[in-house]
Amino acid sequence: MHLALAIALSAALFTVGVYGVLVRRNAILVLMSIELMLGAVNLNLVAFDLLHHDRLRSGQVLALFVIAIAAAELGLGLAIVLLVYRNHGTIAIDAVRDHADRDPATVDRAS
Amino acid sequence: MDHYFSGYALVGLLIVLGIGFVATSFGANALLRPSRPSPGKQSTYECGVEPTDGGWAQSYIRYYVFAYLYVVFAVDAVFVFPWATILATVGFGTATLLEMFVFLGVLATGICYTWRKGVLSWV
Amino acid sequence: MTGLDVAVLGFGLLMLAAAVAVVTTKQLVHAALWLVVSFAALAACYLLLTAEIVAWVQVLIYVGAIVVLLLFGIMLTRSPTGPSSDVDTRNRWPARTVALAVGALLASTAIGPFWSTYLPLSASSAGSAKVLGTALFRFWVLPFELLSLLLLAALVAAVVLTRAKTGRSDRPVLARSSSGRGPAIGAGRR
Amino acid sequence: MGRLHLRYDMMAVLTIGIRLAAVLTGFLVLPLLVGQLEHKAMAHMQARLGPMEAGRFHGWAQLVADGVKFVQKEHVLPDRADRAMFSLAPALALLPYLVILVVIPLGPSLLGVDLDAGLLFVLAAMGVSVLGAVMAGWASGNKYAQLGGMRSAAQLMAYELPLVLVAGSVAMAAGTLSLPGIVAAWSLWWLGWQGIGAVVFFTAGLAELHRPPFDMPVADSEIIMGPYTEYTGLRFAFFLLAEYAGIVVLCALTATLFLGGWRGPYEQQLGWLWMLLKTFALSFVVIWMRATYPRLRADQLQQLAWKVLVPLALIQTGRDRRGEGGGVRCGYLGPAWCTGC
Repeated sequence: MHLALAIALSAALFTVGVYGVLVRRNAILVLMSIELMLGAVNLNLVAFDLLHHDRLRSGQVLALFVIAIAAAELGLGLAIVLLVYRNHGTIAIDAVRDHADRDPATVDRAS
Repeated sequence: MDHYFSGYALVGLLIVLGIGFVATSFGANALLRPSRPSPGKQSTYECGVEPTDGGWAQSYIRYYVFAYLYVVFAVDAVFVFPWATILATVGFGTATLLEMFVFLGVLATGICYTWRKGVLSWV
Repeated sequence: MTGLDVAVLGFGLLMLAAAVAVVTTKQLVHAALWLVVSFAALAACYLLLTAEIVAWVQVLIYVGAIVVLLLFGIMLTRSPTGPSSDVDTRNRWPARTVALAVGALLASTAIGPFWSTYLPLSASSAGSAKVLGTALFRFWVLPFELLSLLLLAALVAAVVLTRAKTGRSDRPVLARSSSGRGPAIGAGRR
Repeated sequence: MGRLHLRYDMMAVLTIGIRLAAVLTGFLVLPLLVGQLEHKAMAHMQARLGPMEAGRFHGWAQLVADGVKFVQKEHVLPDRADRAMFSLAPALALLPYLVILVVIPLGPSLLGVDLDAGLLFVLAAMGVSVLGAVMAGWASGNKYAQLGGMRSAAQLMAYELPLVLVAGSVAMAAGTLSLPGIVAAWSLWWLGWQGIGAVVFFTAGLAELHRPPFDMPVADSEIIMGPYTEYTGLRFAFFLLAEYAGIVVLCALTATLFLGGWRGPYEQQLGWLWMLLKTFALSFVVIWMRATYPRLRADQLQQLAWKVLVPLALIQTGRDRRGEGGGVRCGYLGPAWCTGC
């Protein structure tokens, strides 16, 4: 099959993921969009692995590692999101501004 | 090449067939069944009592901890499979075995940690 | 275009459509389920690319574990059953512009050099368990062991994070839950 | 030449058709047999007769009659339900089991398809089916259903791990992930060697199917059938069918992985019979468990999984240091320490 097809699909999926990360307010939806981006990366890795056929099978092995690390990352991210929800009552990422760089005198909109 | 693709083509066909089966039976169901909706029938079932505040129930975070435990371990468990298929081949022996044991040992440490922390005993 | 191209294109378009649904739907749970569809289609693409093990690991980890984790997260943060209006920020157009720019950049840099490259998918065992196992345990042993340490660290972190709230209930953190609905997490004793 | 090709293609299409038809038939018939066995065996264990009327002879047609009844029942869609998800969840719960059946071998060549990654495929598909219960629970818009959905998800996550680990242990013993390959590599002493694994696999599988004593997610006396509370008619029947298809799949898998599948006396001719006998014997154990043990509590469920089954599975995987077949079979710290480097 044509390699360009896989690359194009991967680029498109990455684009969708970037859009999701930028536009979503809910932290869980942002995490999902990040997963989409990682999926796009994996597709590229696998496609190029089949192109190069090196002894290390780098592409596919890296794809496995990415899946594993993404799982750990997402779980931890969600744990943090749950803590944020407990402390702030919301997981809208633009409402949680505790660490924002601004004048401490302004109104605390975090909670 | 042939075997690989024809095998998965068969699986794909079976999935299509299964979807067809489900669609047919839902279709037959739609033709054969009566349809007499009424507000009482369509309200949420709560053992005959009037349903109260929404269809939402609070859940324990504990579920999340267990779920995450699973995710972490499932991620390693998948590495057992490639390992399993090559252990008997020439060139992989004790060293590969020990590598896996180190890997599993680190994870066993993880489960011991959660055990000690009392996470594994519910509430 | 061969049959394989058509199949990859078909599953790829399904994957993209589902991904678009993930980032546009107003209902959180629907987003999680569209994510399932998207990743299932992605796994089908891997299968067609003969990366068998990666495909099934993807299904096992993402569909079986990660999506359930996401659903737990959604349910624990008290998401409404129906559509909610505040899932998106207002900067939809800037986001679209940036995303399209990123996509255009990726496409122009990555597709160009490989425009006419043809993937030889002749070796059906290119992604079998034996091949991957051989590579993993011959060349990737150290990353593999480091992965176990990373997972251990992640596990400890998650335990610490989630146990923080099951401790004393007079902690200031808990008192700040101001929405009048009480602490939602670990709130079995409400 | 061209005609020869055509005939070859015809043969291929015919073979594929026969295989698909056989898998679908097995999928529709075997769960009914298990269901009928459950009706009758449990009735006799409880000093009852069970169904006696339908089909005249000992009520053999009871489940057919049930099916006919279910098809004619109204599909009640609760107001609060999420329509599309509510309607599709039963299909998602059912279809994975159909798909799994295609890789389970009745004999050396008597199977749908021999996938190189068969075992991993089976485990992945089993994980998908639980999503059906979670979806059903959430889409019903009912507190009990949602609780049940959460419980089934938590239960899946607790029990999938031991399942995956001991499956890995078998794969290691056989040196392959293909199910016919595993049966071919099987020999009698695996019964002792992989014995712990067999028990862990079977128990964890029961928990994944929500069979008693692991039926807390669907406890009818507690949360009124859990995720299936709001379901009626055919869609409810689909969940039931999924449960029994799940029993068939679990028992067939246990037989394949741990009990040697088609292996037995006269395996050339009677292999399929041994496989079916083993599957039904295990199904009987599943039914027996239902009639014997009381339901486990949530904490007992999780503790059994994490404090008993997971360590046992780890031990089983650890015990596997001596495999069969060629290659380097040195002991753990033996003198051949260098061979692998």
